[in-house]
Amino acid sequence: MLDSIFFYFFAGVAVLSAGLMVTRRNALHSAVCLVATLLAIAGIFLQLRAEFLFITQIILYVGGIMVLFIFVIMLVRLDAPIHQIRFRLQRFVAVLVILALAFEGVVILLLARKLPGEGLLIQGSAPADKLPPNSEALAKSLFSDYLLPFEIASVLLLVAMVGAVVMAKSRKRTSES
Amino acid sequence: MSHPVTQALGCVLSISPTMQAVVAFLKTWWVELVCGVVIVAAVPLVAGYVVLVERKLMADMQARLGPMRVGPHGLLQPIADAVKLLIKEDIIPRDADAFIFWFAPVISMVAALTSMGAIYFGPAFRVAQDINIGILFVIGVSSLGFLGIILGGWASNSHYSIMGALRSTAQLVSYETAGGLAIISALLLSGSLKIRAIVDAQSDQHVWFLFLAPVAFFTYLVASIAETNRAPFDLPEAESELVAGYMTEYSGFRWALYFLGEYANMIVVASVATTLFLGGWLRPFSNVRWLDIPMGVLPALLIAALGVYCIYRAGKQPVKVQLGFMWVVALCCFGVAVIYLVPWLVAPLRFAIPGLNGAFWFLFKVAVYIYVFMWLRFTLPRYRFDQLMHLGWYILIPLAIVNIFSVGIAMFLSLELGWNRWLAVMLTTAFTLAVSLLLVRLHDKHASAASSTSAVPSDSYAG
Amino acid sequence: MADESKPSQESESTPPEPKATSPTPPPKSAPAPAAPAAAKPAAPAPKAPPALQIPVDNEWVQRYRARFGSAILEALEDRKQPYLVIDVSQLSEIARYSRDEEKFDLLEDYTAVDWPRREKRFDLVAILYSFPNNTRLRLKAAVAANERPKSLVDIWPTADWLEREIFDMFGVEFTGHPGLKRILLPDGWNGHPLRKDYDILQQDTAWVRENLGIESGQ
Amino acid sequence: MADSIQNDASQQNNTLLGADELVLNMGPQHPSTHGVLRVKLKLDGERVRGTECVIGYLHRGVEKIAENRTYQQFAPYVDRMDYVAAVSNGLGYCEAVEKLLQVEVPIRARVIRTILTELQRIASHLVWLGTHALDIGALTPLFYCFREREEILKIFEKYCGARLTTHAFRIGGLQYESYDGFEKDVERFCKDFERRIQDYVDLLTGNSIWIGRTRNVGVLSAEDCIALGATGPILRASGVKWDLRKAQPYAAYDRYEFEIPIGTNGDTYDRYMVRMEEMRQSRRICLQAIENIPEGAIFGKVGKVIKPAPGEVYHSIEAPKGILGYYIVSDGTTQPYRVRIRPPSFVNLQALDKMIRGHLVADVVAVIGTLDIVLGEVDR
Repeated sequence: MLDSIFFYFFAGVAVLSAGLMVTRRNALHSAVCLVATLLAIAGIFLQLRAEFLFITQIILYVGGIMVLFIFVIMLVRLDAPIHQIRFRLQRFVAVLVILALAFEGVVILLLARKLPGEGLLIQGSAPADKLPPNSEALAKSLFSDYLLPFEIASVLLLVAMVGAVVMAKSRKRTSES
Repeated sequence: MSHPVTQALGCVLSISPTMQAVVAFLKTWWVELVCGVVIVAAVPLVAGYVVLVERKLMADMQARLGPMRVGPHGLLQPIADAVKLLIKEDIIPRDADAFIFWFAPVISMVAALTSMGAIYFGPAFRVAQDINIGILFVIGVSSLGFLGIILGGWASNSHYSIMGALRSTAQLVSYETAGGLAIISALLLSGSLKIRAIVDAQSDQHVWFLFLAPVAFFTYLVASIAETNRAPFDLPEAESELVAGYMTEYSGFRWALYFLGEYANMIVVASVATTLFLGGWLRPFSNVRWLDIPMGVLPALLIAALGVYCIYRAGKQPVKVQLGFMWVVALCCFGVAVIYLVPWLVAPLRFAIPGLNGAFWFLFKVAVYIYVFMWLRFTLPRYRFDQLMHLGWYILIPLAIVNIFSVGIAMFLSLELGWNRWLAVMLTTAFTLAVSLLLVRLHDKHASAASSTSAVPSDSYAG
Repeated sequence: MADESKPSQESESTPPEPKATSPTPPPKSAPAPAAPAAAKPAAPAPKAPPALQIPVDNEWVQRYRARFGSAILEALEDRKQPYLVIDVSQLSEIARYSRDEEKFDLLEDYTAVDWPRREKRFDLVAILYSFPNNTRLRLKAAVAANERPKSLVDIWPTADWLEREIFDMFGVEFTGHPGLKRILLPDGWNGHPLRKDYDILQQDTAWVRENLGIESGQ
Repeated sequence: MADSIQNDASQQNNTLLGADELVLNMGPQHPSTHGVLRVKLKLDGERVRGTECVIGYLHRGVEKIAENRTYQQFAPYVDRMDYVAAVSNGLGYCEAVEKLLQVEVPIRARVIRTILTELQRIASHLVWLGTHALDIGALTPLFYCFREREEILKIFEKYCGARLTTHAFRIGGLQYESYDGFEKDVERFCKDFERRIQDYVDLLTGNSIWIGRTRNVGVLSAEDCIALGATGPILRASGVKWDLRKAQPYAAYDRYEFEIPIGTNGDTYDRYMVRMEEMRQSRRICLQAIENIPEGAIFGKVGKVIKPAPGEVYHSIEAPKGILGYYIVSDGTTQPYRVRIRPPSFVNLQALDKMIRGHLVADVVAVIGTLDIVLGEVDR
């Protein structure tokens, strides 16, 4: 009951703010809406007793990536892009995407009715104390079963980081010379 | 203590199923609710008085008196300030983004308050139960406060505000990293993210992590000053350059929200540092058994001593009102001291002793930590922005990373190879410091003349 | 320049009496050849007992004369402080020479004095200081209201604001100045306050009314 | 000036970064422009690409007032220019008029003038130090500095009844004899001050943040200084050992020994060190002077009506901020025909642009602080 309320609250916020994010003219408003979406999704994670994912979502996406997004948005001039967007194909693509999404939604709704239980109403999840502490579980599987993918991902990130540094450096040098 | 009260309540109210549900809810959550309400209600007040204490301390160090007008020794100043801020005209600049402008301070304040939810202000005084990401929750949520700063700065539609906001963003990204890396050292030592587990680990290992990872503590100290925008890292609101940074266009209650958020944040970072490095609510020498009784009574005695001092000072007050007020303060102190002493005398209340004393020690350490913040603010000039960035990226972050390895090695040496723990810690710390010196040297060599920070951080914080 | 003709001219133009009598130490007349004629009418006026302005003719004055000839109208000393009265058309050259050859490396001050009854109503006064010699020299050049003297900014950058102030206060316009606009008074101000015909109570009331919203304009 | 070249360079930068130049309007109401200075900063990010000073907000037309007052009446007005060094202003004006009158001031008056002026120099430097440190973010020195300055102001108050705009001197000498215990007060202050100055040194001189914020900031070479007319401590910090008190001694400076401190780099840190040392030297002069204040008259042969012979005179002194010059033209009446004041702040302020081009916004306040301007003097 309480869980359902929380879920629909978070899900509603997520969907609403995602919609707002797409429709806002002002890039910074979009960013704020995106933050709201991400926070709401973090809330859903928490509700699923995935505390670690919850906090990762907050620290990385909201605290890190969105801050950088906003940083960039603040640095570029906001009024310019509005007039520059004259992309004819865009509407066409948008219609296609909406159609696809709507189709998917219908399918999910139909399937949900066929599923046992209350359909879209979430069943009560297991109480927190009965679940294993998931940050430990996550760490264990990450560093044992998925060690190789983890390392590959970290190397990839390192490469990206070095690349970014190199690009920034070289541009600085040309601008100084 | 909880059961008789709630049960009685339950008997009265268990009429309808809805009531029963409510009662069940309250039964499980009443501690959280009460503590939450207390925190939300108390933080503004505490923050106000932290400001007063800061002003008084600053005045003392600067050979003046500080606020003296409102109430005896300015003790009612925070209330006067609050009233002034509340009734002040709320100005929203023309061309400002009204909604974000309105909303941004709330983010700051809410983030700071929410992050307090996971903090243990003592073994018993906490909001959230021991969630297994406790310390991450505190750090992550408190960092959301920066969204408020950035958005507020942007929405003000003023150059000063936006520059303050940009600075704070850059500062946040740099010093969150350093702070986070510093915390990892302590987490390695404790082996858990749970706050209670971290404190228990310090109790089990018979040492505060401050002594096992001094470099990490230092790094966290610097990073936490930067994260809370305190001098010498108060560049986002450097009044001599950017007027008030992101707060330039704010006034009245919204400004107060930012201000409260900032001071609440100070309490948060101080609590985190206390939990991680200073043994949380453990008293000094918590494992020396024979000190149990003397150290147990010490808080009560200290508070009583404060009361005695108030009485002593009361005789020197020039005005009668102030004399009376000092007596009231003294009586309050005695009252608190009595509350602390009663459990010792009444056997059935013994169980409250650890909670009371724990809260005392925790808050005491937090106060000391905040005092260090203030002390630095009164003493040091402000960094320049590029110097701040250099300090963060070239010195603190490498230092924190190296320190993680050092702490890991020290743990390995002492746990796996059976070395003496102190030897291992000393060796690895020396290693870390050597690396950091090398870093500073390298950095100084590379830094161009104009933007060179000759700042060796360990030097600048010596005094 | 024709060096020979100058000494004779200077001997004519430097009798001390005419200077002391009038309120203005510099000669009444700006163009050099007309100096004696113009100076005479002022002379009969009140007789000042001691002549504080004495002509000087020492080494450096001779150097200046040798170099600039007729442009050096007078070389005087007032209360032991020497000054040269020069032709404004040569101001820039003389200034450059003073800086480079005579080592007057500091333009200590640059200002003007208004003599409304004179034909060339403004005196430009440049006060030079020499660090190597520890001496001061004043250059004075009379300039008419419609004349546009050459700016000294390219010789001493410090002349920038000083010239702007002269322009602001006296309305003397300099040619070659990088941004000659008012400095102390607002840009739209009307009038030049340090001119003698600008009364002390006078104000640009229209400006005040318009920009400060003060009805009386005071 | 070499600005055009730098402008070109900055414009190239801008095209790379995409017209991102921001014009930041600093002042006239800004906490650290020391009054009503307004600086328009052209910024590229936080880097300063150009500046334009807008001044005149405090213009009172002092020079015009002078032409409408008698010589004596005008004397109090000069106190209102550099109001943190009113005594120095007064000294310059009185000596200029005395020169115009060609009167000799008795030695006793000159010595007392010297003492008061040197105390004023210390006071002025203290205000500078406090505000400069405050601009750079050090809160505490301000209060220490004002504590010491208070002692000086008390001496002024005891001497002439005024603290800030003192009008301490009269044309021809002094109006007041030094009060009983004057020497003792000055001596006590000087003895104390040695210790007090150590407080500032402890707080700032060795502080690595302070050094980082001031060293290599706002560098001005000796040539630049002279070309831009910057004088006083700014010139000395650039390594020019020149002080009007030594070069052309006035008042009673030829009687006392003191050093001219100089710097090497001409940066903000050097200027800081030079001014600190100047305070010590001023203290030294005061100590020497009070040891033996000659007896005698304190007023020279100046009549009640001052009517200088026609002519003109220029007199300049080493004010705390640089050369303070008075160019006075007399037409033989009781009112000056023209008084031109050469304000050190005004001329020094011109160096601002040169000093902060390419630096960061934070350095702007450091440089404005190190210029030690007083807007009352800039705008007059």
